[in-house]
Amino acid sequence: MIFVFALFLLTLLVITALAIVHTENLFVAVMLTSIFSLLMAANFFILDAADVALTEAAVGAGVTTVIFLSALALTGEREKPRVGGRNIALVTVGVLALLIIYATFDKPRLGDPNAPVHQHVAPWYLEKTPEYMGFPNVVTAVLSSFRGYDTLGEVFVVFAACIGVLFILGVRPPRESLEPRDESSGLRHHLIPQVVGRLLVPFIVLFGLYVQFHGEYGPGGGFQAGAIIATGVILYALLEGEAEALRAVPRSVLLGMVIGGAMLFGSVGVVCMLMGGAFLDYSVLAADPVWGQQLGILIIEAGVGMAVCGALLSIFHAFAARESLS
Amino acid sequence: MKLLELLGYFNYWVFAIILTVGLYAVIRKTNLIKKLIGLSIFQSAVFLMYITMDKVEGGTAPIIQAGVENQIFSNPLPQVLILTAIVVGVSTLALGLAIVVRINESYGTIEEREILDAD
Amino acid sequence: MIDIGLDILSWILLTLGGACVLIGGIGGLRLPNFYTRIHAASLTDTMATLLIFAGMMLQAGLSLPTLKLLAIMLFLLLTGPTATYALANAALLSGLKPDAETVTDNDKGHAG
Amino acid sequence: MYILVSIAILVTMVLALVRALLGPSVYDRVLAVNVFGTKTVLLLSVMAFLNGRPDFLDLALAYALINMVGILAVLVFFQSRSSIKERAESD
Repeated sequence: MIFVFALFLLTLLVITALAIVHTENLFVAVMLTSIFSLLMAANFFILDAADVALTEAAVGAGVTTVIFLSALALTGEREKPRVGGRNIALVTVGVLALLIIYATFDKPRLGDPNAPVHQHVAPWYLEKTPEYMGFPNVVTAVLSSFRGYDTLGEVFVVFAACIGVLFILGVRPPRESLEPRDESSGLRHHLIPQVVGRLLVPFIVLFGLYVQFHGEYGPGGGFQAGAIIATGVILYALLEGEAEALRAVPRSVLLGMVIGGAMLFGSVGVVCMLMGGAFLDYSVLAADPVWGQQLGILIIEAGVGMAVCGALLSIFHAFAARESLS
Repeated sequence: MKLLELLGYFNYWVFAIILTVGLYAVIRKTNLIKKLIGLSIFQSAVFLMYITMDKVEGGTAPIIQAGVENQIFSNPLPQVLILTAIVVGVSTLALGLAIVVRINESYGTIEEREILDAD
Repeated sequence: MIDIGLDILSWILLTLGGACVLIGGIGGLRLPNFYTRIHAASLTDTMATLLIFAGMMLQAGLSLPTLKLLAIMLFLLLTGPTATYALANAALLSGLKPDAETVTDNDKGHAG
Repeated sequence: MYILVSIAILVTMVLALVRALLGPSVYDRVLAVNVFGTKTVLLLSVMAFLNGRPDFLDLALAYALINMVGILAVLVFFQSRSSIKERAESD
């Protein structure tokens, strides 16, 4: 039965994607993108990827929409139609789609237990996680320990992207004549969203912390937690105005979180080397290897959470600051 | 039976269609933000393909339940790759949007044609 | 005996909830203008949330999932009407008149 | 029984999607997104029970908490746009 639901949701996904490309109003496209993200999360959930669905939920529902809307506010939302060239593009894309669909017939069918993906390292991960780590979430184990190098790399990509945004949007705009707009008060005049939103902010942050520290036992981990906490602070910024949010969590703290998180991750690896193990081999961190693994994973997940939260918030503030200038 | 076997490929077809829809937006639309939206659709298609590969029939998410014997778990590895890719995706998207915003400040437009004309 | 009674009760609640969801969806699609649509969508949302979550809580019994369900229900009941209010308010302030037949993207309602 | 509810929710998702595609005003689309978000929360909760793993309710909880942020962001967007307009008109 769930299989039928999946077919249904996937069809909706295709319709939404077509509509996003078809519409000429960018605001509408952004709204449809958030529907697309919701559908994507539901699909991930049906395909047994609870952690991924949680990530999509944490990122897609809040942060993506907010960043897109900030960019739209800074540019414009009408897209100019383009004349000509349509048929060539359609033919190219159509041929490519048919080629890919033809190629998929060589792939193993959905859910085939004998597919090559399931034969290689995955059974080993599933078997060894309880023994080596002593906790049930295999995804977290693979993420932070078995494939820790990957995650370290990804954290540094987030770090680099954040630095890039800060560099690009950090320079003053060319038209200096405009005064900074009087401190935009957010939604201060809307009493009901204000009250309910204020009530929600602590719960969102609390839930983020739960996801952070419960990640070894249920779906969750540093990436999701960072995004959720960032969303909580963004909600605060929307309600009280951006300046107020910066007063609560200043830029320096955010930058410190980005840098500190990435450094924390790296330094755990170095400490592992100093204590006689390999880079990011946490077993040596404590007398009992299982405890060592758990300690290492706890620390690096905290590092990931800090880095992601700091990076997303820095990006948000960079866009928002631009908005109040232009 | 034959039909059901074919439907086992449905996820991949959806992947193909979404991928090419995203690609169409990237190559055909001249608005830079629309291009970025297309790029993120393209990216989502890739996510969908990876997650499709992780599914095992009769399986459940790879979080081992205490006291339940002989459970089948889906593959954790693609999930790890995509989980990080989603967060990286949104930060790189922000980078792209930042560049678009700067282009708009310098050229006063985000239409590819007009930018090329202005140069 | 009590188990069967609870089961039947939760089924009734779930079915009613499903019906509410459906009615809201149809109303959101079929009604003529924005304010009637927001009316249909938000009221049924609240009712459906209550019914469906109550039904699921009866099925789950006293456990951690029930607590989570309760939390989800409370947050939905808080945020749903708030979002609706905020949206309707924004539409009204931007000059979308309640008696207007329809307003398209390019009309005044859009310009805000 | 969960299946019946899921089907109702899925059908409503389609109706909301149709509303999002038809518009006609932007507010209708935002409303559709909101309805879609609520329906996703319901669907995920029901699905967690249908799958027999109610420990995955975290996901629905995340959506229940975060969904409003998107809608409020849209409001701030409208608000800032209209204030820009006012300033442009008063100049």
